[in-house]
Amino acid sequence: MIMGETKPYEPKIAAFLCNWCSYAGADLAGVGRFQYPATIRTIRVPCSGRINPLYILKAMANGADGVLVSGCHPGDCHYMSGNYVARRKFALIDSLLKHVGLEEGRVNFSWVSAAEGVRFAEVVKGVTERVAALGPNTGVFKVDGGGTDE
Amino acid sequence: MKISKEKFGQSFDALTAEYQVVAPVSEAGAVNFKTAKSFSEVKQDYLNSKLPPKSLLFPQHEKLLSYVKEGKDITVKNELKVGKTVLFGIRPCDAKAMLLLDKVFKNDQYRDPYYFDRRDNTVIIGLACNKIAPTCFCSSMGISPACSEGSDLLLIDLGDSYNVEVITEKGKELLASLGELSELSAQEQALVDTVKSAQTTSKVDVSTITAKLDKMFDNSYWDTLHEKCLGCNACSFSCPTCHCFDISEEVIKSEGSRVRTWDACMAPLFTLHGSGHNPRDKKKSRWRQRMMHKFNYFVHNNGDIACVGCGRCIKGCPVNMDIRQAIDGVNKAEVVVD
Amino acid sequence: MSQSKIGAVLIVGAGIAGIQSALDLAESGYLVHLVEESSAIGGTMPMLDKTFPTNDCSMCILSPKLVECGRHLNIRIYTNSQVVKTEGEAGNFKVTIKQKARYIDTEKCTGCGSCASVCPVKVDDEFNQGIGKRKAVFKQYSQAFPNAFAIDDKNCLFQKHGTIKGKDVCKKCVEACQAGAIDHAMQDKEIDVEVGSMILNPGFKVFDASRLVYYGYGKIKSVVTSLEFERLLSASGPFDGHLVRPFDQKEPQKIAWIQCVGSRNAKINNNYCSGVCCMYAIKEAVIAKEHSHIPVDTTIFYMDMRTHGKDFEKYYDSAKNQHGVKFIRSRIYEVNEAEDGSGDSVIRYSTEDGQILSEQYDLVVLSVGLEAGDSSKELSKILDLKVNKFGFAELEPLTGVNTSKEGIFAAGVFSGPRDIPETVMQASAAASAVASLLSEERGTLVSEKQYPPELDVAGDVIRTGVFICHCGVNIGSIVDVPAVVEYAKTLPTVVMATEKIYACSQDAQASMKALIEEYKLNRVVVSSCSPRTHEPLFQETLKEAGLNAHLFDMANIRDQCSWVHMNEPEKATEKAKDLTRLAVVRASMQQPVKPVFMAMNHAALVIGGGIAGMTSALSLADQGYEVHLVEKDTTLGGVARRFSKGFRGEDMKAFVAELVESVNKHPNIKLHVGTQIKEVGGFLGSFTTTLDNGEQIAHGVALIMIGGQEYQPKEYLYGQDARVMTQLELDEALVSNDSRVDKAQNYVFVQCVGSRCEENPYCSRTCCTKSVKLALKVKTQNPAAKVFILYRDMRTYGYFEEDYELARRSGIIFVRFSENEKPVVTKEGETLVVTVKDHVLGCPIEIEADVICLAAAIVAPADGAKLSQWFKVPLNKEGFFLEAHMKLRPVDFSTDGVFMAGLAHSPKNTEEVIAQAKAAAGRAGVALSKEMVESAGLNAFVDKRKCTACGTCEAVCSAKAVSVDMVNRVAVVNDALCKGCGACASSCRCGAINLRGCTNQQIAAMLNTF
Amino acid sequence: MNSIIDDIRAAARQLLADGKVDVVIGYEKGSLPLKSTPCFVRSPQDADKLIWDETCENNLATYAAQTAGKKAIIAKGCDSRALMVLLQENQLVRDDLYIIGVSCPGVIDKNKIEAETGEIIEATITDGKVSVKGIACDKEYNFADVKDATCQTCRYPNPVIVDLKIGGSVEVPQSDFADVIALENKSDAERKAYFKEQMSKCIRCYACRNACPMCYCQECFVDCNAPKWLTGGVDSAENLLFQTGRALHLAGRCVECGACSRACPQGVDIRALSRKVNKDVKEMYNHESGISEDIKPALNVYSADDPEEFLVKE
Repeated sequence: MIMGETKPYEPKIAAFLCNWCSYAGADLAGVGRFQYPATIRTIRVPCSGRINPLYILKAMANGADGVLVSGCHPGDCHYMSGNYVARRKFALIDSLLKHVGLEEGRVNFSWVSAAEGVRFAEVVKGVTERVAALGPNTGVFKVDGGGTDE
Repeated sequence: MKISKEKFGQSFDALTAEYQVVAPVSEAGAVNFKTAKSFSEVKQDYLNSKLPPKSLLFPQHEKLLSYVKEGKDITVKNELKVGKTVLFGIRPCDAKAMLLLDKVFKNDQYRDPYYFDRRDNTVIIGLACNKIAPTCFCSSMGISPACSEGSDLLLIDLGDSYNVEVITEKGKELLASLGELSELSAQEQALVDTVKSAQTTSKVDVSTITAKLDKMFDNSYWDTLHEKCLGCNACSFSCPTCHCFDISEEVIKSEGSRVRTWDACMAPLFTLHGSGHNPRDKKKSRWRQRMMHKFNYFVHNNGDIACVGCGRCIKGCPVNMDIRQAIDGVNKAEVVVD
Repeated sequence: MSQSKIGAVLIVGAGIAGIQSALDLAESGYLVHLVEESSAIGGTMPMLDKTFPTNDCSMCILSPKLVECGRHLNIRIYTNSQVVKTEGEAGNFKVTIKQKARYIDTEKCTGCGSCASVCPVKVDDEFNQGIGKRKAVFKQYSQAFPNAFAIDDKNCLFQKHGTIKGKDVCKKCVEACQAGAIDHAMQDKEIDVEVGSMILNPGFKVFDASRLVYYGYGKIKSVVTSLEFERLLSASGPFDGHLVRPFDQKEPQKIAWIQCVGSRNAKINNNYCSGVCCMYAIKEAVIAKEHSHIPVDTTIFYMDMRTHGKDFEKYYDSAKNQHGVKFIRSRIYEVNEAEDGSGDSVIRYSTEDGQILSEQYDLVVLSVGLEAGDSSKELSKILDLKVNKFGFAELEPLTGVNTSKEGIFAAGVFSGPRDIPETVMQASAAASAVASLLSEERGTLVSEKQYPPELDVAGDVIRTGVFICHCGVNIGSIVDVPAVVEYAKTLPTVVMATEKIYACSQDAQASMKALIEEYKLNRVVVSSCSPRTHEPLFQETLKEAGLNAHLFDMANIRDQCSWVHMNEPEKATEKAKDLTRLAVVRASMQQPVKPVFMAMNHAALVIGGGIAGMTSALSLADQGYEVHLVEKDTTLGGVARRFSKGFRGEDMKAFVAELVESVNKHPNIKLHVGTQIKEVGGFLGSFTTTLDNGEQIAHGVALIMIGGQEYQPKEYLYGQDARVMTQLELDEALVSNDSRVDKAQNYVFVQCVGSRCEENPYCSRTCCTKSVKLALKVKTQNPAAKVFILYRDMRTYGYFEEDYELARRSGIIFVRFSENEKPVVTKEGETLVVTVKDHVLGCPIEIEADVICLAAAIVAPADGAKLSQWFKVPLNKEGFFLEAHMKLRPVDFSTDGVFMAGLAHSPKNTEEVIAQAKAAAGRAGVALSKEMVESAGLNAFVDKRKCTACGTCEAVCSAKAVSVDMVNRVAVVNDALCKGCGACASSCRCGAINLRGCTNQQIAAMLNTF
Repeated sequence: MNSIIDDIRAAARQLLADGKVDVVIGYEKGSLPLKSTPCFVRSPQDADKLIWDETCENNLATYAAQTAGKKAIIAKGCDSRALMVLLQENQLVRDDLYIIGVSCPGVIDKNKIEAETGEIIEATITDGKVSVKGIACDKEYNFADVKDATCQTCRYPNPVIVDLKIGGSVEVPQSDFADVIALENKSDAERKAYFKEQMSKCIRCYACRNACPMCYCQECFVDCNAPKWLTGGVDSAENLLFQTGRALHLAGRCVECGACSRACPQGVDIRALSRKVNKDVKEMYNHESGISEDIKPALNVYSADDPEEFLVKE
C-alpha cells in the first residue's frame, strides 16, 4: 500500500445460501468464472427454510456489514415448501428492519436457481454495491461492546 | 445556612470542569440521573427519579476486563475507569440505599474495586423531599423525607435557595467550592422545620417482620402471594437496594470481555444450574426469596432491612403487586409453632 | 437355456428415464449397467430452462438425481457407449457394449477445465443447439456427471493429425492438465456384461425443421427451434439467460411460436401428435415475458391447443388471461424473411374463418416435434424389436412398458412421444417390471462397502485437521494456499493444517487417512471445491479412517473464491481464510450422526381394486411382497368393467377378467373385498390400517388407487331424455344393441361436458379419443349413420391423431364450438335438436339427433378427502391427489411410504393407468426392498426441556415428520420421515427443535467470528 | 357496569359452588388509584372481590396456562383472542377452560393522566368522566381522551370465544393502522431516532415479555446461552435486537392486547414494533390472529402467490 492511500472500504457480507439452488448457483458462477466482489462469506444451509430470523439479526449485531439470504425460486424447493415457509418470514423481517431504521440494502433476499450462475454473480455485485454505499455497519443492531448507551 | 440557587447554579457549572456531575435530568419523558453539563439541565420539581441512581456506582452492564487473541497470544486489559464524581439531588431514600449497597460490596474479606473505586470518588449531595408521593413509605423504614443518612451534603429546597447541611468531611470540602452561605430567614427556617418533621402518609409496620420471617420459611402464606406475579425484573431493576448480578464471557471473533450484568431473583434463570436443576424453580420460592432477602437475611447479615421505602417497585409493577401489602400479609400470617 | 436368472439390468440411455430406472433398481437390490451414448448422463432435461406446469428450474430438480445416480455404488455408468450385440433371453442376456475412447481418465480428471482453457479448437456446442461454441476438449454442461472432460476426436488437432515430422500437433491439453488425466493413446473398447433384463430409454431426436422449407428454418436467422429457444432462455445458456436473438443480440419484443412443426403431418409420415409442444410453447411464451425486462408480445399459432395433462389447462388459462399470451387458431402457409432488412420473419397464415393474414415477428420459434432417434432405431434393429411405422418401439397392449421381446422393457419417448412425468412414470414402471421378473435374484449382485468400526469421539478434546487444496493451479495460482494453511493453524481446535495439490486424488486421500491417525484428528476440514460434488468423497475417507462421516466440513475456496476473484488474489486469500475459519467452527461443533434405522413391515396395502389397484397389487406380489388389496365394492374391476374395447382395440372384458383371475390366484395377495377403511395410523415401515369389518392390517407402504368418477351431467337434457347418454353409456348401448342405438341414424357427440369449465378447470384427457373411437364404431356398425362431433379442441394426442384422421376421412363431421357459445340441446316434440354455431361458416347450425353422446368429465374420487387426512397426503383444488413433484416424483407423495396411481391422480386412459400403477408398485417396491427404514440422520431433534408443544413445527413440516405428543407435551420427530430441511427449527421460537449438522449453535458460533 | 360486576360475581360464585371450576381468574381493586390487580378466586364467598371497570387492563390469558386445574377466566375481546391462539397452540385444554366474556369499552391510560397531574392521590370514574386528584393538580377527563392507545385502535372489543357472555356488546370502532402509517411516513432517520430513543429507555426487565400471553417459551431466546443470541448489554442496539426478535416471534400471533406496552415500567413504545408486523401480516396475508379457530397462525401456512416485494431489486 502506498503511503497516504486509504484502503477502499470492503464490506463483509454474511451469505446464507441454500444447498440445492443458490449454493449450486454460486458453484456455477465459479465454473463459469463469472467474477464478482470478494465480499461474501458463505454459510451453507440445507434450505432457505432453515434460516432463522435471529441469524439475520445476529449477523447484524456481530458486525457483518450486510446479509444476503438466497434460496430456491418458489416452486423449486428441494423440500417442497421450505422456501414458501421462509418467504413469509423474510417478507416480515425485511419490512420490520426497515421500519426500525436499518438502512435499506443491509439485509438482502433473493432467489437464485442452480442454473443461474451469471445471476448469482450479478446479485452479489448488486448487494455489494448497495452495502458498500452504506458504509460500515454502524446500524441499529450493531453491538459496540459498550453495553450501555452512555 | 443557605445558598441561593443562582449562586449554586454557577458553582454547579464550574464543578463540571473537574467532576463528572450527575443530576436528575428529564429525558424521553422521564427524570433520571444523567451527567449534566449545566445546572439549567437539572430538573427541579421532581418527586424522585424513575430509576434509582445505583447504576452510577453499579452499572447494569459493565465490562470488567477484556482480552484480545492474536495468533496464539492473548492480551488482557483492565476496563475499570474512575473519575471524580458529584452526585447531585438524590433523595434521602436513595442516599440511604447507597449505604446498604456499601455493605454488599465491601466486607471483611472483600472490597469490590469496580464499585468502591467509584464510590470513594463520589460526593453525594442529597436533596430532601418537599413533596411526598402516596407510594412513599420511607418513614416506616427508619428514615424520613429529610433524612441525611448517606449524603455528604443535604439540601432543602427553599424556592430561590437551598438550605445546606454539612453531613461529612467530604461534604464540607465540596461546600468550600460552592460559594458563600447566608443565614436563613425565620420563614425559611420554619419551612426547613416543616420538611424535617414531615412523615410519609403511607406506612407499614416492619417492627417484628424479621423475627416473624425467621419462622415463616414453610408458611402457607407463600402459596398465594406470588400468584399474580409475572416474574419480570421491573421491581428489582427499579429498586435502589437490589444488587444481584451475573458475570459472563462475551467473545466475538478473537476479542472477548468479561462482563457483569444485573440479574434478579424474580427470573427463573437466576438460579438455574448448568445441570438443568433449578433450586428455585417456582414463582412461590422466588417471591419468598425476595421477601426473605429484604426483610430477614439482609438484616441478619448486615443489620438493616434492604428496603428504603421509595415505592418505585409499587409504581413499576405491571400487575400492581404492592410490597406494602406483602409486608402486611407477613404481619397477618399465622405462624404455627411446633 | 440357463435356469438361474441374473440379478443385473442393462439400461440403455441415461436421460431422466434411464436415471430413474437405474436409481429405482439399484436401490431395490439390482446391479445396474447404465449405457449412455454421450459423454455425460442427463439427456435432454439439462438443456431445458424451466419445466411446465410448475415453472420449476429443470437443472435444479435434476441435479440431485444426477449426483445420486453418478455416485451409486451399484450403478455402473458407461458413457460414450453403445450396445452393439445382445444374445440370450429374459432372465439371462449377454450384452456387448462398445465404449468409445474418451482420451481422459475420468478417475483422474477433476473437472477443473484447465485443458479446455488452452484447447485451440472451437466447434459448435451441441448442448447449446449450436448456438455458441465449445472446445474440442469439453464437458457437456457444468453440472455434468461424470464431472470429467472428454476429447472430441473428430475435432481434436492431435487426434486428427497426430504427430507431424516427429512433432506432436498441439497436445496443449496434456501440458495444462496437472492431474495427468489426459491419455491421447486411449482406445475404444468392448465390454461384455450379463444381465437378467433390459430397459431401453434412448430418448428421441427433435424434428429437423429444415425438412419443411416453408418455415424458413436454416435460411432465416430469426427462425429458431423450440429447443434452441430453451437455450436462449436458460441462465446457463449461451447468453446467460438474456433473451436475445442469437445472430444480432437484439432483444426480441415480438415472438411467435408455430405449433406442430413435424407433428400431425401425414405428408411426411409424421401423423402423430408429439404431445408436449403445446405446453412447452406456452411455457416458453410465459417465461419469455418473465425473463425480459421489456414488454414482450407473444403469439402462438396452433391448430388445436392440447393441454390435456394434469394442471395444464390452468396453465393455459393463466397464460391467456394473466400473462396475455395470444393464441391464434390458424394454418401457416409460410414464413419469409422481412424485406426491411431487420432480420425479422413474416408469417403468412389463414385464420379459421378463412382470412389470409401476414404478421412480422422479431423471432419465430418452431415447436418441433419428437421423432425416433437414429440410435433408437439402431437399437430396435439390434434387439429385433417390433417398431411402428414412425420408427418408435411398439409396446405390447395394456402393459405400459413391455416391448415385443420378453424381458426387455421400454420407457420414455422410445415408444412414442410423452412428457417428463409420463417418462418418469414409465421408467419406474419398467423398473417395477424388471423387479417382478428378477425378484428371486434381488440382492445377489449388489455390493455394500465395509468400513472399520467407528471411533467413539464423545467427550474427547476437539482436534481438527485442516487440508487446503491447490486444485492444481485452480486455487493455488490465485489464493495464497500456504498463507491459508498458516492461518488455519492459529484457529481454535486446529492441531494440524497442511496443503494438497489435489485433495481429491487417491494419494491425497491415503495421506489424509494417515494424518487422521497420526494426529488423532477427530474433526476434519477440507478447503477445496464444492461440497455438493466432493463432500461424499471426503466423507468416505473419514469413514475409512474410522471417523464418523459428519465430523467434517468443507470450504469452497475454488468455485466461490479463486475462480470468481481471479483478479484480486489478496482478497481471494482473505476470503479463503474466512471460509476456512467458518468451516473449522462448524466442524468443531459437529457431532457424530448415526443413521437411524426403524422396522420395515414388508407388506403393502393397495386401496382400490380397479385396473390400477390390481396392476399394482400383482406387480408387488410378483416382486415377492405380501399385498393387501382393499376394495369397497363387492367385485374387483372398477370402472373398466364398463369398457368394451381399449384404445388400441383390446378386448377389455377379457383383459379385466384375466386380471381379476390373476389377482385371485396370486398367493401373495390377500383380498379384502366389500369392505372399507375405517382408520389409518403410522408411517413408512409401520402403518396399521383398520377396516370396517374390524380387521387390522399392518403394512409398510400404502398405494392409493381409488379411481375417479364419471361426471353426472346437469346439462344437455341428460337424465331427462334417455337418448342423451354419456360415453360409458353409449359404449354399453352399442355392445348390447340397445334399442336407443339400434335404429339411430344421427349421432351427435358433445365434448368437454363438465371439463375445461369453471367447475372443473381441467381437461379430462381421454374423451376426445374416446368419442372418436365411439364414432368410428358407430360408423362401422352403421356406415350410413350421420355422426357429428362437437368439440373445442381435438386432443387426440400421440398416435390417437391417426384415429382422428381416420374419423375425418370416414365422413364424421367435426364442428368446433367455443366455451362461451356451447351447443344447445332442445326437444321439439319428440325430436332432439342440437344447435351449435359453426366457426368456419360463422352461423348456427341445427342437427336433429337420435343419440346425443356426452363426453362427461372424469372427476375426482369421492373418498379422496378421507384418505388425504388419514395418510397426510394432499389433494389439489379439484380433489385429485397431489404428487410430491409434478415432474420427477409423479407417483410419490411428499409423505414417504404412500404412493398413488390411476384416475385418483388425474384423468388418463387405461394404458396410462397401467403404466402409472406399475410405476407406483415400482416405487413402493424400492421402499419395501429395504430391510429397515433408514434415515441419514441429519434430522431435526427436540430439546424436551425447551419444547412447549405449540405445534408450529408440525404445521410447517412438509414431510409430516413432526408431530406433537400431547401426553408428554413435546414435539416428536419421526426419523423415518424427516428430510432435514430445518423449516421446523427456524420456525421454533423456543429454540426447542434443532437440526443435526446445521444447529443454531453452529450458525451462531460462525456468525460470532464475523 | 354495576350490573356487569354483579353478574360476574354471581357467575363466579355459581361456578365455584357447582365445582365446575377450581378457580376464577378476574380482577380486584388495586392498591393504587385507577389500578386493578389480577385476582384468583377459589371460594364462592371470595367472589365479591371481583370487579369490572376501565382499570381492568391486564390480559388474564397470560395466567390461564400457568394456573393448574379447571379455571374460569374473565376475558375482554383481546383476552379472548389470546385464549383462542393459546388453544390453537396447545397451551390450553378447552375443557379445562371456562371463558366469561365481557365486552370492553377500553382501559384507562394512567400514565397519560399522571404526566399531567403527577402521581395520583385519588380518582373516580363515573359516567365516562375520570376525576383525578393529583400531586401536581386536580383534573377531570373524558374517558375517551385517556383511553389506552391500544384500545383506540381495537377492532375486537367483544370477545370472540365465550362460554358465558356478560353484559351487552360494545360498538366496534372503525380503526386502521393510522399509528403505524404515521411512523412509516416519517423519514428513515426519524424512525431510526425514534426507535433509538424508545429503546434507550428499556431496562430489559422483560415485563413486556412476561405480560404477553403469547410469550410462553420455557426459555426465551434472550435468555438462551447456547446459542447466545444477545450479549447482556442494555444499550439501545441490544434492546432493539431483543424487541425486534420478539416482534418477529409474535408475527401472525399477536392479538394486539397492548399488555406489553402497559406492562413496561419505562413507557417504551413496544407496540410500535408489533403493530408494524401486524399491519404487514394483515396486508400481506390478510391474517388477524385469534379471531377464529379455523385460522392458522400466519407463519404456519403459506400461499404460492405470497408477496415478494422484499426481494432484492436487480
